[in-house]
Amino acid sequence: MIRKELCEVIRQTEIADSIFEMTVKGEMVKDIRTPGQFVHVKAAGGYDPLLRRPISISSIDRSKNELTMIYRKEGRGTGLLSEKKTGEAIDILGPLGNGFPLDEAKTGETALLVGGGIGVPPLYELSRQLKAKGVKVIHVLGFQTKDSIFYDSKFESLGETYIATADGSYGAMGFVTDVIRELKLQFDVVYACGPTPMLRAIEQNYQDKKVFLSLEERMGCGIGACFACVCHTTDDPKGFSYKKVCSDGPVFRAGEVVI
Amino acid sequence: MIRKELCEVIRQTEIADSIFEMTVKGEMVKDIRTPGQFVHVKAAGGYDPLLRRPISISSIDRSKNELTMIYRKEGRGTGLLSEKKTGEAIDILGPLGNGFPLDEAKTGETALLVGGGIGVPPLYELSRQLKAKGVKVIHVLGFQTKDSIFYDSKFESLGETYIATADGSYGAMGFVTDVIRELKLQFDVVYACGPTPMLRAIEQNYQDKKVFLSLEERMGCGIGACFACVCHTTDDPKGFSYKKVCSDGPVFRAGEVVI
Amino acid sequence: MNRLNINLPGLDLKNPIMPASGCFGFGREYSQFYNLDVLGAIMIKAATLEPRFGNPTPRVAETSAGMLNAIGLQNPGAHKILTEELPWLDQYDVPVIANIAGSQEDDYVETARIISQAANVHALELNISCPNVKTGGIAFGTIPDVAKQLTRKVKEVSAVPVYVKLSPNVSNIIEMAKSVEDGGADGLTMINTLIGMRLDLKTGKPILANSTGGLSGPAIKPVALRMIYEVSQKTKLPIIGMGGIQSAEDVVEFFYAGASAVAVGTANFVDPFVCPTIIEKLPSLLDKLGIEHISECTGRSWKRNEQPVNHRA
Amino acid sequence: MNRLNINLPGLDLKNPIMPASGCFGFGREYSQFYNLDVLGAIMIKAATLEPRFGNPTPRVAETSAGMLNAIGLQNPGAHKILTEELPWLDQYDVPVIANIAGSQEDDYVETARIISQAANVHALELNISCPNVKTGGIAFGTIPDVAKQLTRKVKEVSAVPVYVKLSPNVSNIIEMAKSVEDGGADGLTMINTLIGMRLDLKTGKPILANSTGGLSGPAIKPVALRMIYEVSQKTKLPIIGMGGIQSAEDVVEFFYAGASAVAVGTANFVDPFVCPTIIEKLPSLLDKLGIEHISECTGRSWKRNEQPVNHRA
Ligand SMILES: Cc1cc2nc3c(=O)[nH]c(=O)nc-3n(C[C@H](O)[C@H](O)[C@H](O)COP(=O)(O)OP(=O)(O)OC[C@H]3O[C@@H](n4cnc5c(N)ncnc54)[C@H](O)[C@@H]3O)c2cc1C
Ligand SMILES: Cc1cc2nc3c(=O)[nH]c(=O)nc-3n(C[C@H](O)[C@H](O)[C@H](O)COP(=O)(O)OP(=O)(O)OC[C@H]3O[C@@H](n4cnc5c(N)ncnc54)[C@H](O)[C@@H]3O)c2cc1C
Ligand SMILES: Cc1cc2nc3c(=O)[nH]c(=O)nc-3n(C[C@H](O)[C@H](O)[C@H](O)COP(=O)(O)O)c2cc1C
Ligand SMILES: Cc1cc2nc3c(=O)[nH]c(=O)nc-3n(C[C@H](O)[C@H](O)[C@H](O)COP(=O)(O)O)c2cc1C
Ligand code: FES
Ligand code: FES
Repeated sequence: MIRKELCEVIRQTEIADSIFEMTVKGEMVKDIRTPGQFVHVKAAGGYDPLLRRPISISSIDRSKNELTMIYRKEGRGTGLLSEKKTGEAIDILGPLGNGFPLDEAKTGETALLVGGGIGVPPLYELSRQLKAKGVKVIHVLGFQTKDSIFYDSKFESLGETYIATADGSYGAMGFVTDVIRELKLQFDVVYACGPTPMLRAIEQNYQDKKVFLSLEERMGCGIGACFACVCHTTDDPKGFSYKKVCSDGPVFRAGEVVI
Repeated sequence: MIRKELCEVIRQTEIADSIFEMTVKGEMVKDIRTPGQFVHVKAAGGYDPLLRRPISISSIDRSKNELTMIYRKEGRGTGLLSEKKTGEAIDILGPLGNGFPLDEAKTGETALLVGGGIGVPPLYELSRQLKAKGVKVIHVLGFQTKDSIFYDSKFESLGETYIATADGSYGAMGFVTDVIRELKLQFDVVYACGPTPMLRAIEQNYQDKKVFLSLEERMGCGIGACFACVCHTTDDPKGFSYKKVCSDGPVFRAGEVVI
Repeated sequence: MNRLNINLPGLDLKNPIMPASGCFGFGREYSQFYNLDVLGAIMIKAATLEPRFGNPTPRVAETSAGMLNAIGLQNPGAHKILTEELPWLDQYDVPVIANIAGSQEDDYVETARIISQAANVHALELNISCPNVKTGGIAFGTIPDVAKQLTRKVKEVSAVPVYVKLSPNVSNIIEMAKSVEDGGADGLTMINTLIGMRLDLKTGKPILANSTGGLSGPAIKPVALRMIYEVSQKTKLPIIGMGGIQSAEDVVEFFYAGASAVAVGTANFVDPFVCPTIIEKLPSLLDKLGIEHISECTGRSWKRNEQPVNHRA
Repeated sequence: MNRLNINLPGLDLKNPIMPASGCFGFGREYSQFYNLDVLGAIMIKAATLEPRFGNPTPRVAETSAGMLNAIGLQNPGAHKILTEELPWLDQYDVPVIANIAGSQEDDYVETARIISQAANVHALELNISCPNVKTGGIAFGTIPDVAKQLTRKVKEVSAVPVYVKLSPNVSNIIEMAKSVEDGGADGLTMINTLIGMRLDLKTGKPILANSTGGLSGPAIKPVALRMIYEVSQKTKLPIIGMGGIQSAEDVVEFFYAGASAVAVGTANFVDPFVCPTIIEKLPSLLDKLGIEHISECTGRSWKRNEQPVNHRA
């Protein structure tokens, strides 16, 4: 069930340069099914800004009905969000979409989790749940620069973690895909979230593996009604067949849709 | 000098039904010349709402650089204002306009201060300053109903105070003009602020007295640039001659402009 | 007493609130949130004769108090809508207004013929004003004679009354309205989106893949009100008003301007419950304003003041 | 190095930022806040041949992210502007663009003749698009041939280049732009306000005494950008863009769309310092975007990608 709920801000911290971690409390936590689902957040009452903002759920605490989001302060919406204080209420619609399929990684298998920048957050809850069911997790995380790195030690506590930065200021210099190749990492399943070129490269490189990709698209409704976020399906790339990132995704199996 | 300043909210209280008293601190207090001047308040950052809101200055404390406004929570702008908490900053432009001329009432003379509803606030500072210079003040204040009455005891402490309510739930029932007539009040100068019909009646009834009226008009700029708030002058009621309520007023001598 | 019911050609509405075309799909998504029976009607997404994929993404961009969209009439085609979407909607006790679009006259006519067969389609909304399709569309919406001719052709085949949806992107909205009235329209819906654009600060390129898109939301409300005010005084056709409606207050403002019913578009994305919320709040707003029945509000801005009942003789 | 200077017909601008006509009076009020020398230019309030009082009040109403005005061209008349306002402005080192309006051709021509005499008037802005006056105005702004003819007549008498201010309330903005280009215009300014309306919830009547008014502010920005984008590709005339500009980012967006300079209107009422603030912030924004000179931004949205300098041979 999708709820529209006024959620209370439990805490908010700037965990890296312009990167905020915000935890809110709400009944909708009960309805979260898979890691990689997202919420649609109204950053302010009124019409400034008008539309909601899609933000991934980065972790949940079912016992407390709490969910955590990690976002980069970008424009007006995330800017206003970053000013919210503990105790304030935020209008949130969620949970939305379909997350990463956990059952595709069997106990004892190895899952490779690849994240780029602000695509890293949903991988955290995914990693926790995979580990809990006995899947070995390896993380390869890419960031712009040293100052924008977050959650590195949290990921390390769950499994091997490799960091790359675009400017080489920390970890390997370059792309996450380079890291994976150079380290000759072995794995059974790939879960990835990040910029489209990164997702394309992963799809290209691991055609023999099970690969799941979380896409991003500008959204209107977030629930499948407005057709803002559609993509072609791979079986009919110029035709009428489509998937909606918001309600069919945001996570798709590699090869399912044209990215 | 007119300043645009981020003023700190010192305190805010709901002093009657939907009537708020808000005190802010700012350098602009230094530039306030006469009671009846106003400020132009941005109720929120961004464009919701877009325009500033004109609010009269109801009292000032020069020693602390504080000014107080009293406003009725009406629409979006005053609604947002009413949510401001101590310590928050508000973008205010002011002081604006020309207030009530104090020197028109001489020491020992009697001034009648007539206020209607949300026109009452600027009379408070006026009354204090008149009393301080030895003018006898009489107040006749009209409100919709008992629950919307405010500052009655504050006015009483400065001079005779008569209250009328439109529904008769407190004081005399009816209009302030009825009260003045029935009580056969004697005075040398009238200062009035309130709804236009009230001002018209006062102008009509006391053509032999010195009468000063504070007008209201929808405003754009508040500083005389946009020509939103003009009125005809009485000497040329259909012609091209005009006064601007924001920068020539809001206080005019009765007979100066067409109301 | 029902204070909200409204009768319009083909439409017996329990209340005058309906979601606007393209902002509610075919109802399925919103049926997760509430029972669609509460709605006055539903304006479904535009149907074209053949299926369409629409424009490349990004298809939406935000603006101050508004949004741009360039969906490009994505839809499964008239036949699928007739056989799959409309039967699903038939479980609800709510009249459907079917929005139809096309690139040329024949498409419109054929689509109208097909869609108007459905039992739950009580009216057609002739979309002559979609700004996001390369061919046709816009010319139908800006040239009075073309619009009149199209209206006439569609009227000939339609089994139900035809409302024509006017584009605001014209020099003379009254002329457009009168032309489609001459063409036999049973009502008007207005306004469709204004054409607008946003640019990406970093790339310098348009944000929308289609470059321009249709502007909707609160930003356009004053334009919608003005056009309804003008048109309602110059034609006899009932008007379903839309453009930035978010609240019961907005609804009354549209009625004052001259609307007889209203549609809510963009606001559904902001609050999926906006339609039922407005319907729920209308009666108490009418109380506050001293109005018995919402129909009294229509055209109040330009109707001469009638004597209040208690002042008569 | 000056990264903001722009040369346009008649206008040698130290920067491309100027207050829009009607939103800055004749400069006196804003001179309380800052030295007007910092401005690229000043577009003064519309001049008509005879003095005008304008419309009854209320003359403004607020809308979502916008405002409506129906000032009705209040001004002291061309002669007084020439003898009282322009000499006062002459103390500043800033070119004046004089906005001229009228009810009929002769008025425009005579006003143009008078005002263009002033030494500090470097260009005229032909206001063929004011929605708030009963006669003339609007027809000049919506009928291409009428606009062309008027432009030609004004050009004949004007001592300085003539920019024509386009109305957005038209079906085909490109056609209007081309007509005034044919008529000899030296440049375009766009856009004037959209026609809009608000109703009072309690009375049911229009808030503006004039019923309708001109919509300005951030709400109309996407419409302005779209029109500038379209027109800049189809005429050779430089465009001074306006409509909802509030920030340095907005300015760059207008340049990307196709503007060569911009004017700021409504935002002056929100923040009297908005023009100097934008001028101050532009250089660091250009730095952030990797742009040397603001003129490089003009039309970037539609110009074919040029090779970056360091990639050449
Ligand atoms: C499914 C999904 C999950 C996401 N999860 C996260 C997350 O966990 N953390 C995070 O920091 N960001 C995430 N994003 C991106 C996030 O939605 C944008 O950064 C945010 O909307 C920017 O809003 P703004 O007001 O700050 O920026 P502005 O640029 O002012 O936004 C203007 C408009 O563009 C849209 N927009 C801008 N950037 C994006 C974008 N990258 N994707 C989609 N819409 C965009 C906004 O929603 C808004 O409608 C996610 C996006 C999607 C689609
Ligand atoms: C010189 C002057 C002094 C004033 N002093 C006070 C005061 O001390 N206390 C007080 O409560 N009110 C005062 N008012 C009225 C006050 O400005 C309005 O109540 C306020 O603007 C309403 O804003 P809103 O957003 O709550 O209402 P909305 O109705 O949402 O406002 C919409 C628009 O209409 C304008 N508007 C609405 N009502 C008025 C009005 N009565 N006068 C002018 N513009 C209006 C708003 O400024 C805004 O632009 C004064 C008005 C003027 C002109
Ligand atoms: C995403 C989106 C899709 C739309 N699709 C259609 C459509 O298919 N047919 C149509 O006639 N109007 C369409 N419209 C226009 C709306 O029906 C409505 O006329 C317009 O959005 C103004 O109303 P609003 O401001 O309440 O959204 C669409 C609008 C939006 C925002
Ligand atoms: C109060 C007001 C008065 C205006 N007067 C004029 C005018 O006299 N002549 C004119 O050409 N435009 C006039 N305009 C239009 C502006 O110059 C400008 O084109 C429009 O407001 C869009 O810009 P903005 O959104 O930055 O305000 C006026 C606008 C406002 C808000
Ligand atoms: S965002 Fe509306 S369909 Fe996906
Ligand atoms: S409010 Fe602009 S001139 Fe008075």
